[in-house]
Amino acid sequence: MKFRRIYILWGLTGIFLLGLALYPPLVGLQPYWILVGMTALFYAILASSWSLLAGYTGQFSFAHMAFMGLGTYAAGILIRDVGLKPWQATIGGILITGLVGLVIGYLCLRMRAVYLALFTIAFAEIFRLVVKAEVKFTGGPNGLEIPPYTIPDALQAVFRFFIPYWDANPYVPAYYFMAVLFFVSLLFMFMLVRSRFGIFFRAVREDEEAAAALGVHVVNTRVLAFVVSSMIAGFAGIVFHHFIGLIVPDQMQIGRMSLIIAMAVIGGSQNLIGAALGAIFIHFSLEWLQSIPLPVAVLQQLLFLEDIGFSVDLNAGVLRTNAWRMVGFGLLLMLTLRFWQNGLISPVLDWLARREAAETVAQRFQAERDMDAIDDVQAITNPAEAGNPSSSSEPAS
Amino acid sequence: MWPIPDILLDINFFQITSSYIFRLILEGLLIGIIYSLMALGLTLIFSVLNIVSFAHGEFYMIGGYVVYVLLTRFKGMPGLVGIVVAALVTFLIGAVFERLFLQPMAKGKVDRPSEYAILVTFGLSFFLQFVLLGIMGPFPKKAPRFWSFPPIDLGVIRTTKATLFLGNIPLSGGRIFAAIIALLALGAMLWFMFRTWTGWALQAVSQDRNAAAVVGINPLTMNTLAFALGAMLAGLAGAVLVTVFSWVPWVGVPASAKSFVIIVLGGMGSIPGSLVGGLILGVVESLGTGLFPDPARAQAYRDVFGLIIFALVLWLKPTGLFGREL
Amino acid sequence: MKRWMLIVTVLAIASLALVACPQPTPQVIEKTVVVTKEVEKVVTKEVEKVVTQVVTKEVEKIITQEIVKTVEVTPEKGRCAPETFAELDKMEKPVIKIGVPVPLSAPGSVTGGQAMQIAANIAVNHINENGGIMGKYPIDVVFYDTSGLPERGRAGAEYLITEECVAAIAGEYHSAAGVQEKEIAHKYGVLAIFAETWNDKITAAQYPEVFRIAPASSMVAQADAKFFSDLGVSWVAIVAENTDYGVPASEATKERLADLGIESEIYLAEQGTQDFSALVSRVLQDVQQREGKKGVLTLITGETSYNFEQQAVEGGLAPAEDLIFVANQVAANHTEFWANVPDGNYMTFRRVGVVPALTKDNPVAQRFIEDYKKATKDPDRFPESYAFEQYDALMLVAYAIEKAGSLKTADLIAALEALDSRENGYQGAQGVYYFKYGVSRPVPEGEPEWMWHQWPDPAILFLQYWSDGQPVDEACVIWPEHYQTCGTDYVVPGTEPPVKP
Amino acid sequence: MSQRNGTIRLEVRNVIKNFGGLQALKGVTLNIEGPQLVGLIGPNGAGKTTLTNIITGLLKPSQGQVWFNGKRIDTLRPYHIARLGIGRTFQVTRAFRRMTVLENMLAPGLVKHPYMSRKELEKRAYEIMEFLTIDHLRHEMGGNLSGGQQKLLELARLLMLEPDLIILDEPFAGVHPKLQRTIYDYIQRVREQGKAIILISHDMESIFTLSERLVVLNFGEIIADGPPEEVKNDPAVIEAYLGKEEEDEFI
Repeated sequence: MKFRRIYILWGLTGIFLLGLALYPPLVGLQPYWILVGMTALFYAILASSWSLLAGYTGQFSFAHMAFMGLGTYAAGILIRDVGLKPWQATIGGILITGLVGLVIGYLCLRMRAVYLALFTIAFAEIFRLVVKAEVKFTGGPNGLEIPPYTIPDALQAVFRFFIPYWDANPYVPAYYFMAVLFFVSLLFMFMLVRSRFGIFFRAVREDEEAAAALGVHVVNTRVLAFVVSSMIAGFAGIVFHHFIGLIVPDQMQIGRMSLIIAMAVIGGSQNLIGAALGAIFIHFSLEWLQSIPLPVAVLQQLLFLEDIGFSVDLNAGVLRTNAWRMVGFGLLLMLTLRFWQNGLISPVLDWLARREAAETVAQRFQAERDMDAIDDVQAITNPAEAGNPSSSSEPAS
Repeated sequence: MWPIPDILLDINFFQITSSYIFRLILEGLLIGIIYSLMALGLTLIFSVLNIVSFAHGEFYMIGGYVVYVLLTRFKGMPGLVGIVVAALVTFLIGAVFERLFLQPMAKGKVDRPSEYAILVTFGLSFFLQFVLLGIMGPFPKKAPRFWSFPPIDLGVIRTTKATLFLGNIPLSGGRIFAAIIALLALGAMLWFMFRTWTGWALQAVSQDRNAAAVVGINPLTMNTLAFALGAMLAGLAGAVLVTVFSWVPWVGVPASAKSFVIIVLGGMGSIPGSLVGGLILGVVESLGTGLFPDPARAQAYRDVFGLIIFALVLWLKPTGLFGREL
Repeated sequence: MKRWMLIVTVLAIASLALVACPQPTPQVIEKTVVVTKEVEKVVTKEVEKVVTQVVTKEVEKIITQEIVKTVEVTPEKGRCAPETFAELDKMEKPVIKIGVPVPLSAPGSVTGGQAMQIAANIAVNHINENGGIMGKYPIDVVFYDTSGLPERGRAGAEYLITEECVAAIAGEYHSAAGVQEKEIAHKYGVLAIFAETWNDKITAAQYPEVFRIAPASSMVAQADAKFFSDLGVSWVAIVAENTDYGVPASEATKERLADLGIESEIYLAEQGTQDFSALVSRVLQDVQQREGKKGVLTLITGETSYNFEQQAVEGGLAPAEDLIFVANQVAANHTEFWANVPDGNYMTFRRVGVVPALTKDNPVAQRFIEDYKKATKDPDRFPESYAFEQYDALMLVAYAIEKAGSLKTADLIAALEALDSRENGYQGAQGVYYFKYGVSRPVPEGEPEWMWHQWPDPAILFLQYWSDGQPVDEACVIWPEHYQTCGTDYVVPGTEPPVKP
Repeated sequence: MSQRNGTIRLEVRNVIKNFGGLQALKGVTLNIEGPQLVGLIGPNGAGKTTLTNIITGLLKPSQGQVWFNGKRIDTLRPYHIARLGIGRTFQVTRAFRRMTVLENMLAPGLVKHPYMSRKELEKRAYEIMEFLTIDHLRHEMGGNLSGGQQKLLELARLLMLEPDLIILDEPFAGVHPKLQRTIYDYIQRVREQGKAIILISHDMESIFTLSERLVVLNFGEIIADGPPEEVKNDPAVIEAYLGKEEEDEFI
């Protein structure tokens, strides 16, 4: 059997999933790193669902974090004021997010990319400011408490049986919950983009009028993408904050949103998995880069960096990067945009996943040469009908 | 004809001018002029390059920091020098960024230019914010004032160091100064746009790139010029406001949001639109805050008033007040 | 394509949500957990741990009450700090690590975080200059950037305790993060001294590990209300920032003002607001409609408050004869204040924490102030209250370890609780620290819950400038009466106080 | 390919379109019934593309109505009209640039047959691609194709929609002659399937040979309508159009 690159991809996927499952024991069940892993997965869901919206349908929404917050606030308020159970509120919150997504999606229909970006920024800011101002209803800047999920004892026992370190610390269940959510939502989005809607999404992204002329329901397609991605963001937000216990409006700042966008863009916003991996990679590197361990001798040479905002910690032997780690990250974002528009991770995935690798531009030229050869034959047999071969490579204007 | 309602006959003009509403409107107009200056830059960029710069607020922020650094490093430096330097610095940064990151777009080296433009300017804003956070630190900075009123007392008009009292209405000195500078800059800009060859060239490019290229205007140069000028106007607004407000690396975020509101309200790419839009936004914010029923939330909703107008205009009349057909 | 696959996924998600949490949850978030076996176990454990002379009935009742309030019942495994000095000696580098969670990036107050970082480093130098605790164990602080976000606070405390193996936590600026950190500290049984978190909840939870040397917000609100009441103000405009600090503080103040028969109105502003002109007009309008003496209270922190104060002065709100304008305590930064607020004379401001005049006889404070000015390279910068508190929090931890001669949390708590009155207190830079109530002396009925492990004496002073460009050292302390430095309360605009300090 | 049974009937009733002060169409009435190939010609700016856009719903007429198979369509959205059976190509090719050729083909295919198995659809797509000689490019991105290949792709995509009426806007413009042959074949084949075609072209030779009926549009009005030979000799047409042909070629 012929070896194909896609096998590497499958292998890597397997390793990744295994790593995801074994992550808690791999990091020694350290609650901190499990929490970091869980947060990374949360961002991964957000980044990939944003890429569903921006990368697949070309709708640049800056309100993704706002939808995340909307779902969480809705769930929190349903629990507090309506008295729903957390799981009921989860479903309620997702539905409310979907409903608002539907309305916003319809409002934004006719808007081109830039207008949509501006409109969603406005929506996100209005929502955040209103949440912040309506202290009585939303808890204002103090945030809203979201009570944790309770897992029934029977189910606990089952998990305890299958996962030996289930009880090691309270973040392990939360981590697994998030990992399952990550996997399920990614699978769902993956199947969505492999379905006919995925093709419609991209057709609409490429050319709305042409897609409409081919019978693609542009309105429904765009709104569908908007609603689905908002609902996934809401779902992720609700589950995550059920474990964290509190949501504050500052989570929905445009600055947090730009982090999600940067994650998706660096990973590759036209590829769900690329965006998700980008988010995981960046979240971990931001944690790691907080302090870089260096030999003291080197650190003593770097003391001048303190003047521009680094802190050199000679006792601990680390260089704390403070704001500068974000600068590097911003630079990476801009360079990625300029030179690798498909992101850094998704081209690798595309390369691995390419079904019939031989069919590339090179083959196209080969095909054209073949055609020219046919032409030549015909030119001999029927000179009047054949075209001029020299013009064959010129594209039409 | 309709009979004149009694209420109109009862108008006491002195009462009006010293009334609460009038004061709010006056304050709104004063700050609106500065908003206009910022929005004019964004309009210029949009009309020539056909992109919205999401990094506009960061040029505003840098303009302020330049003045702050100059005035604190060199004590006794005239404030106007600081403002000129700030304008030059932001002009240069704008030009360099345009050359490096936006020109490939104009040359067609980038797929999907509209998406690229959104993301790359957004990336620039992200980048500049953190660079300035690294260099200047997160502590809010406030530049020393370089402007005090001479003591005047003419009855109707009197001054203290920082305030001009117009009848009963106190007007902030810093703002009056900022508004004067903004008006001068606006005038200079309009003169430049409508009375010089380069200005005509910019307008030509904004109306038809190809036609402009045919008559010997280099659209790429005009792109750079427009972006740099736009950045400079934002920098100028920052430079005049740094003495009024306090400066942090993310000070540009609400400022750029306001510019978005204005250019959409006035119509994307319309110069009169950005002027009128700025004034309208200033007044709406002022009146909204002053008249919102619940005082506890009035100021908290200040930015919301503008944003709601913004959302409504985008939704109902995306061409804005003076916009050209899309 | 395969629609059934989509349907299966949707069902899977739905069933996941259904299966995972079908148990009814208590509707009330207040934790009224029924005492179970496990809890009882802890009761005994707690009693063993705490060194008490007499275990009275009352103590037992309180402990039970405390347990009922907590959710986590057993201290989790995961804490990795050495428990004894013997363990410490075995380590390659015998260093006692102390965790300092502070906000160092937005949305947290980076201003506060960085000042606290500087203060913490000074404290480390002071403790380590003679070899460290007990002369041979230097301390090392580990900072963690919490961004002021609860989730980061939680992660930070987890990280510090389980990864960095800190023996204690001292710091935090934001209550939102602090409220989470206290949970984690309690979970692992690690001593936590909170420096600048005012939220009542922090000590009201009555965790044995949690101490606070900042005022509780209720204490500050009380002082504000008393101040206005003593000056005969009949109506107060409370201008508060819309944050976890401003909102509860403004509401608490309004309540306490109402108790004293003073009407008030709250005006909230987004933190980082630049333009207050319309709000100033509005306040002025409301002020002009009222008779008698009025007050304006600024509950906005940092530079944003300068913006408000500058614009209030420019907008003609202050100075006025019948209006007492209380600025934020950053007004104590006198050079900046006068640069930013021209015509700002007759402005009063509240200062939580000491003023230069009150530190003159305190060598600890003098030394700290000097080093702080050096570290910030700003000879005019008097340390902010949170810098003082951060410094003292670390010094207190060091003191507790030294006094207890142990690294066990229970011993540290006992050592701190031994500071039971001002006479027995610990002399810090800010004042004499002591804790009236705690595990050994439960909070009696009638006292607020948050008095648990709470330093009762943070100085809450009101000062007033009276002339242009005045240094803060020359400003009069006008309230409370026993601290007055000019022998007068409010200095009426246009006059000078009878006695200059 | 399914053969169409029943009638095809497009009626454009007195359509007027104003752009600001400019009147692009001044009351155009046009009936197309049954399978036939109608050539639509006219000098630049005559309103051909405007008319096309109105029929396919991209523009709304200022006045007048469009009916298709007994249904009024000028009020409908473009996707709806496409689903009723009117397909079109664009003057400037509009392939989906970041989708593979196969995916380009699947988009209309999935519109027409949402629940058909992917395999079956791909089979159909391959057939069409093979006929249009682009099957070897099926996994190539649309944007990587040459101009002519993109034209073919557009035509192929159109067939996947299985429309009854096809509007071809300048299918020959800028296409390599050997590809033109393919397009000829395509048109012939579509005609054999019993579909109606509106062919807009500047290529006089091909339009005269292909069309059964020729409609000439000038300044927003139909100035001639009939068999090609008749129209060719119509003095008004010669005056308005053919007389200036050389200039047009120039542009």
